[in-house]
Amino acid sequence: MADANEPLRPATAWQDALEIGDFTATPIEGRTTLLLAVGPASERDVRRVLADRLGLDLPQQCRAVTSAGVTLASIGPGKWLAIADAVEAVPSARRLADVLAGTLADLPASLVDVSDGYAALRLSGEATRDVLMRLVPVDVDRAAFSDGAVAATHMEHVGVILIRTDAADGFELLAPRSFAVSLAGSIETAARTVAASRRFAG
Amino acid sequence: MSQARTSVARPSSSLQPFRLAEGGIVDRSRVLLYSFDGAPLQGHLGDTLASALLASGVRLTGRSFKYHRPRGILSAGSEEPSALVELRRGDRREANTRATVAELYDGLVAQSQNRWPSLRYDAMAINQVFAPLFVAGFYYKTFMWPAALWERLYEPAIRRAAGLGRAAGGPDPDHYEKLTAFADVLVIGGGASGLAAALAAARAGERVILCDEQAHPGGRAIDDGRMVGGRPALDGVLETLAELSSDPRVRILPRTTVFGVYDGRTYGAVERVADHVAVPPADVPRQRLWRIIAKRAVLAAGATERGIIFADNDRPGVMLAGAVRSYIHRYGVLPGRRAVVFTNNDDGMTTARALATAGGHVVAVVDARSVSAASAATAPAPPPEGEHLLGAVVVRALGGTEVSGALVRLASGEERTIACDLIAVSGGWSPNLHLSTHLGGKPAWDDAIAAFRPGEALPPGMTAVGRAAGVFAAADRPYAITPMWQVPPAAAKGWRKPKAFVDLQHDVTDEDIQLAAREGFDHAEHLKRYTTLGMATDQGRTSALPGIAVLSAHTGRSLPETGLTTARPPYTPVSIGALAGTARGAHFRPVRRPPTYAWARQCGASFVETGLWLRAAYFPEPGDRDWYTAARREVEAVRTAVGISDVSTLGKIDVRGRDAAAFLDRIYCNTMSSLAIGRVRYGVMLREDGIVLDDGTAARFSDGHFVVTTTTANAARVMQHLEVCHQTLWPALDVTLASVTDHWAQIAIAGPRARDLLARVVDRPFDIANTAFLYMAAAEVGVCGGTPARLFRVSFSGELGFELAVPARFGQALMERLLVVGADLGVRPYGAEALGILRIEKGHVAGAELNGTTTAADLGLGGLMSRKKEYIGRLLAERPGLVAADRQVLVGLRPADRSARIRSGAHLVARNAKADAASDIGYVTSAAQSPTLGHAIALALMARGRERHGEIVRAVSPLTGEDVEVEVTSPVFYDPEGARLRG
Amino acid sequence: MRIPCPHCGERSLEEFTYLGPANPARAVPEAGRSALPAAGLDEAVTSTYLRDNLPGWVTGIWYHALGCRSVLLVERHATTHEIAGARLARARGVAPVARTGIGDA
Amino acid sequence: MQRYSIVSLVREALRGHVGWRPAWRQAEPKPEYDYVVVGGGGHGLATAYYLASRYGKARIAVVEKGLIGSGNVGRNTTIVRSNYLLPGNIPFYELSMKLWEGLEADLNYNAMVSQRGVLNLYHSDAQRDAYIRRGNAMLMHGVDATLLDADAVRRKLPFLDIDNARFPIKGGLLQRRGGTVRHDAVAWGYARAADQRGVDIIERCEVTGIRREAGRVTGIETARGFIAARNVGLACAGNSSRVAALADLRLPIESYALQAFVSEALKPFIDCVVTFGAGHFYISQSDKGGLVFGGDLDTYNSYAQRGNLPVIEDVAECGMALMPRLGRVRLLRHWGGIMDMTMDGSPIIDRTPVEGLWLNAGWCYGGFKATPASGLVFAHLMATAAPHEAARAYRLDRFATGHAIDEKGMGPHPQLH
Ligand SMILES: Cc1cc2nc3c(=O)[nH]c(=O)nc-3n(C[C@H](O)[C@H](O)[C@H](O)COP(=O)(O)OP(=O)(O)OC[C@H]3O[C@@H](n4cnc5c(N)ncnc54)[C@H](O)[C@@H]3O)c2cc1C
Ligand SMILES: NC(=O)c1ccc[n+]([C@@H]2O[C@H](COP(=O)([O-])OP(=O)(O)OC[C@H]3O[C@@H](n4cnc5c(N)ncnc54)[C@H](O)[C@@H]3O)[C@@H](O)[C@H]2O)c1
Ligand SMILES: Cc1cc2nc3c(=O)[nH]c(=O)nc-3n(C[C@H](O)[C@H](O)[C@H](O)COP(=O)(O)O)c2cc1C
Ligand SMILES: [Zn+2]
Repeated sequence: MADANEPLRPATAWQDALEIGDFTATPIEGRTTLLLAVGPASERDVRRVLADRLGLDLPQQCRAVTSAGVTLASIGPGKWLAIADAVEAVPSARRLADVLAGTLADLPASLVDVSDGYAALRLSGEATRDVLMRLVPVDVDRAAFSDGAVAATHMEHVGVILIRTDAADGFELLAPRSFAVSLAGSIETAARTVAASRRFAG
Repeated sequence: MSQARTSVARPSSSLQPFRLAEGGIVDRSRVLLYSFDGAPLQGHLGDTLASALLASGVRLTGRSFKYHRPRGILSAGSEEPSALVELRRGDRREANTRATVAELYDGLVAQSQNRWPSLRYDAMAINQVFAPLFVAGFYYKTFMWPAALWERLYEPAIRRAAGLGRAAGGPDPDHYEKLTAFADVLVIGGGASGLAAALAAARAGERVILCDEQAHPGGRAIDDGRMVGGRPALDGVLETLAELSSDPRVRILPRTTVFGVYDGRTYGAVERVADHVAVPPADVPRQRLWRIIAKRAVLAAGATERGIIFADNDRPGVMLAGAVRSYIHRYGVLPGRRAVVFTNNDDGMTTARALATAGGHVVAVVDARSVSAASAATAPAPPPEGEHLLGAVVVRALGGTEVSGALVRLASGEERTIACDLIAVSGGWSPNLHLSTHLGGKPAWDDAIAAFRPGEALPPGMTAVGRAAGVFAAADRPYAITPMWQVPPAAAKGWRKPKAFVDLQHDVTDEDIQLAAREGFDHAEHLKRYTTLGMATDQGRTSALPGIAVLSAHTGRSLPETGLTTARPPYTPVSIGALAGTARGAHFRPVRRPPTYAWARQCGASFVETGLWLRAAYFPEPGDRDWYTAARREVEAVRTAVGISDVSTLGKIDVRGRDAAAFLDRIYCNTMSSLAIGRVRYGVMLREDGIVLDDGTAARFSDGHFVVTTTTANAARVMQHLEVCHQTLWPALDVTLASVTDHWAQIAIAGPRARDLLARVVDRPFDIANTAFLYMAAAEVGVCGGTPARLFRVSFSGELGFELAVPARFGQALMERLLVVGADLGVRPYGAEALGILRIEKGHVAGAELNGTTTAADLGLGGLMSRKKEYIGRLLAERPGLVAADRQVLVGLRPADRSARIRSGAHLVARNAKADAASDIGYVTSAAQSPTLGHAIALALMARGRERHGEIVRAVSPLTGEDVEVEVTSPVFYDPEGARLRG
Repeated sequence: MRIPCPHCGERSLEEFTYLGPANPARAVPEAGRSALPAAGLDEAVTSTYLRDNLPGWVTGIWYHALGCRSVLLVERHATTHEIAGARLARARGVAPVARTGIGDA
Repeated sequence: MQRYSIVSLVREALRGHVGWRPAWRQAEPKPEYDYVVVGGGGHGLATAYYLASRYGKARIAVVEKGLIGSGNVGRNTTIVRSNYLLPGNIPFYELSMKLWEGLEADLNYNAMVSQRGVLNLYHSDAQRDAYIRRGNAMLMHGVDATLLDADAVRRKLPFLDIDNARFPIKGGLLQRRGGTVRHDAVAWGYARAADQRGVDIIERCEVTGIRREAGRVTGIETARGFIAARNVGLACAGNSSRVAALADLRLPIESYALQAFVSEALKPFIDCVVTFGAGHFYISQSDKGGLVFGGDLDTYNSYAQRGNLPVIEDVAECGMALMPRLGRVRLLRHWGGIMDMTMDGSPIIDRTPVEGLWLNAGWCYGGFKATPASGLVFAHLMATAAPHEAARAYRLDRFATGHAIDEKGMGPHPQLH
């Protein structure tokens, strides 16, 4: 009989990385994601406490800021995702949660672990914007969607979150984990189409 | 201004006798082979099918819809009503393709439509003999007797005649895609005006998208082959395109038609990515749909020429005068050698000159205008040879399958026959204003151009420029027109009077219009519907205005008063494939996979769609007879040992905040605030109208923290309900909601050995003993050495049961671990089928009972409805109809003859009643063969059902031919006391 | 149609779910009060089932389901579909009326 | 009276069709009528026709704000069927079906009633069970219904994507007597027949006010002046709330746009009406060859007779999922109509609190098939002041009493019905 106490091995949300033409999609596994919800009245206090105690910037609406290894991304009024990439998933989720919870203890703010709710994908390469045009109905032109921009939108009618991580066509896509494999197929189709269309147009 | 690139009518090859030696944007060095009706032909790169056919001297391209009259090429663009062919073959067959826009490619195959046995000898042309019967609306007046013959005889006959081309033979082998683009300015049309607008916007630093429906932008600048500032206009076009293309903020989309304007400055456009090749290369879509969101739009779509109505004006060889120029200048093809030009405006003269310069012989310019009107215009002079007949009209085109002459009536009234092979007609130009009206704008009449132009109220952000705006006059070239819509027909009446066509594709004649008006259909919209004028694939681009002109002449109401019919998208027909994009077949909708999906697939599970989810339905084993063998095995495992099932698809909502309990009290009909920490409670939510919305559980983890579960089907709806209630009704409540459905993998562990199994994975020191972890308890625990988990002691199956939730990434490993560590306990996975049987045995309601018409009381849950608080749905649940004594309520059924089956969907009638509506007392909502009880069981909704336990009634299903006696019972068939749950 | 979500900016129709008019009869109860008008059944029937449903400007309740999940009050013309603005139903301090930012519509 | 027949057609053909008279007169409003029907759609015209023909009434007018037939009767997808589920609905729609079956003879007008069959596909066991319940309800009401399995569907419509689909087709419920009717001809046929029985059809005459005295209707204000009438019947389809508001009534109705689509004409290949069960899509082929199809409504209230791209795309997606050979078929035109969606998806045919004011409303997207029965029962109601037995359930107060007729179980969310 197998050892019941052997730690469970995590499964990946996505399959392999995808590299087609000038587009790459790399799965980000094992990260910690917390949903931070803050009542309207306490937003200022929360912002101050996070800055003072943890050096974290609570970004304005539709923006993401990374500081002290943690990305905070605004995804709705009074709602942020706190994201920390980590090597050992579970302890780190606990750690981030504990730290944040401890910090915010006296404030009317709530924290929900949604680490496994979202599957994250890093998108990069010069063709990324062409691929995204086929997948999400938001303007990802640099002028409209600059470094650090966040959009809560949809892909094939599935709610997703798109973050521009750097000015040079680097994005992160967060999708509901249960849809990840299916959406990865759509992303692959779009990427193939972009590459083939570019070849065809000459 | 003079003609550019003078060509001479010297055939470039004997296979293309009408190809000019020079001129146009075709590449004569690239010979393309193609076939039409099986005949091998050749053309050049840059040709359309129409220009290639004309180059080869082919003019007869099809037969008309109703009368099967010979038809040819009228235009050179997307307005073509007549030259429709079936393009390509088999699964790629495209019916009704306009030869004038189909780009030629090597190996193209086209066939004429609507003819039998052949295009030249069409037996159906016999219809022309009966033409006097087939007038507008004739079918409304006959085929009524006897009624029984309609479906059997008349309709099949009418339907055989329906349509022109045939749909593809099988599934479309090509693919499509859709995308969304944003711009500051969308320029619709790449003629001189559109290019100028794009350039101006680009130079101002704006983001520009320019669409032109043709393969090569340039519009009339190319078609007219004019010189601008001493250089061919084409050079200017190319320079502008070069500048635009070098700007990264400009996107030029040739072969792209803007087909519709929608709210929010959203434009639909379709790009024909690979229609100009035989087969799209791998991964290249055939077409793509663009949703363009543009702050501004410039309508620069140019104008469409219309003809003049005269007898037999549909003969192949009658062509729009502007199209003649397009063939000469764009394609290097001379559409005829001996031409009569018939015009009511200056533009006809330009065509005459173009023909003459290209080496054609213009026999006569028949100018409908009076001497004074024509000379008042500073029109370009008519070509030197040939006659300029002022005040004259073409009365009739002569010839059979091709034009052989024109019958001309001179100003004097004298009629004369002029031999010719081409009649170039210009009845004036109509601005392409369609897109300006898609959001409801009305066109405005403009006397100066004798046409409608875009009106005042354009779609938000849109402006119209150039010919689309009705601006035809360049400074050096005014445009003078004296309207002439219809040539007064010769006096001849009778059975075989020649026909004068208004709508070539639908065979609508001037007389049809007059007849319709006589019958009272004298409003443009009535007329259209009665005669089908303008309802064909061209949507009346060339015929709408002449048509209402005939009507206006008949009624005496002016043209602006008569008005155009409503234009609707699409501007030109759009393939359904493009509108669908990638969504078809397995990709129709995204798939939602539970955490253990991959494992279940490996196990060979069979799956069932539940919304977008694919859930394991059952786990077959070799030798199973059918699905039921597997499901029964799984049920037995749960009832006798232990079963495990992935129930992650249930909706899970994290509810937190100081007011979480108060909030849930208002949402559920039962009370949640009294729930102790560490406990779970079953709850029912009502809609505002008092009907059950959903059921599920709420677990309390702390004062201000609940976890709510919903049914799989209603997960999104309940989440929305909670959000909306919170944000609109009680925004001040301190509550935050988070959907955690995807975060948690939840596995049900059920059966008498469930605790034994669970004990092997739950980390110490947590105590799951019956006394420590009670029925309906909840806790946060660790499993398998530290994986955080939530444990709920709940049961859907009626056995001792738990649901264990771990972060989704561990779901699969937990499933596998449970199977390994529980092997000696007889653990088995069970799927949705077994789950369904287990819950019916236990009398739990599910989707079939929560069908949006049942109250809590109907389902036996009335006791939950609190009387001490207010909650959504409480008031309206008290309406008389919802509390009536004769409502259908939940009961159980079992067959009187235990070997019989019960059909879900059967209706209930009293034992001796007839199976008719009057006796109907209810229906079966869910049925199963119970492995546990060894006979069929069912849940049903039945009038006064609670009073009828023990009664024998019949479950009748005339649809499936079943009629069985059943005994009405309590809905709980298994362990009604619930002893097993608590064990 | 594009709706200017005060949080997300202008987004296209398919991200939103329309939930009915915010007509006076369905007025948003004050914070903390119950969902139900105290007056009882008649009023509940009226507010649940009867609608003004007139052409012209209407204020509708929309849920940004495939976006930030805010519930919005959107002012829209029922005949032209022109949108004047949108604000969060749950008033957050001073609820700003978001404009489309591109002029008249 | 000018009769239509093959004989009259040949006679007219021989003399150049000069003898045809207007199908209906352009009537001028008279100062007073006994019965005024507001709305020259299918329902209004049918009501007037039956008032005159079956109930022997005279002094009847139909007032229409635009052209007759320019409303939903002229813009629907022409499907007729009586495959309903609930006892409040089935007898009514079956009455309509029977009237369709005799329509041509009744009106002397060929509206091309084509009983080519309506097939509703199912894709899951739960859907099958729901269709079995429905089919049984139909049969028990004397309505025809047949359950097909996947193989039978395949034999009937071999070009459907039966196995390969995301939601494989498992079978369907077929009503053979269902089918299509030529929409415009319904308006014209009723108009002509009503006109021949003396009904005044007054086009371009918008009703702008409803005059009342002491709780009783006395007449209507119109764009062409006041018209006195003791009985005013409202049959204004998508505009019911607006017109009822003229009498200070608020209705359990919200107006929405439903779009419809037609493809280029093709040689016939779809010989029945098919509805997809895994999305919103239904399709048939017109006698002219165009594929006529539709989907879900645009889910926001609207008075614009047009819709937007999301639904258009959704319809195309469903079409491709169901029949992947549609890829190369081209959409020719799409348009919209405004429908009054009720709070339970079922219509209202009832008296109103204003005496002499009668209401026929709430037809949602299924009122075309109802046209003859709606006309008949509304005429019955107006002529006898008592509800017709097939329409007893369609009461205005059913929401107050809790007797909603909710086929889909969606509750008071009109856009979901
Ligand atoms: C796109 C679409 C598809 C549909 N498909 C089907 C289908 O397949 N099967 C089916 O059974 N049903 C279908 N329907 C529903 C069906 O068309 C309608 O329910 C039905 O036509 C409504 O009745 P009507 O014919 O009397 O309406 P209408 O034809 O709309 O008649 C109402 C008339 O009232 C007039 N009016 C309004 N206000 C005033 C006023 N103040 N004064 C004077 N006149 C006024 C209007 O101008 C209009 O002509 C569909 C509807 C739409 C929009
Ligand atoms: N501003 C100017 O330069 C100006 C003004 C008036 C006249 N002119 C003269 O008139 C001619 C130019 O007229 P124009 O540019 O107004 O019209 P045009 O006919 O030359 O161009 C219209 C273009 O729009 C395309 N088109 C039409 N509908 C479309 C749609 N829905 N989607 C995509 N493409 C579409 C057509 O294929 C065509 O290429 C030239 O000969 C020019 O000399 C020029
Ligand atoms: C069943 C049906 C079939 C139709 N077929 C065609 C057609 O073949 N060609 C066409 O142009 N319009 C067709 N139409 C659409 C009408 O032209 C018109 O769009 C519709 O009646 C709505 O009117 P409107 O667009 O003027 O508002 C059809 C409409 C219906 C209801
Ligand atoms: Zn938003």
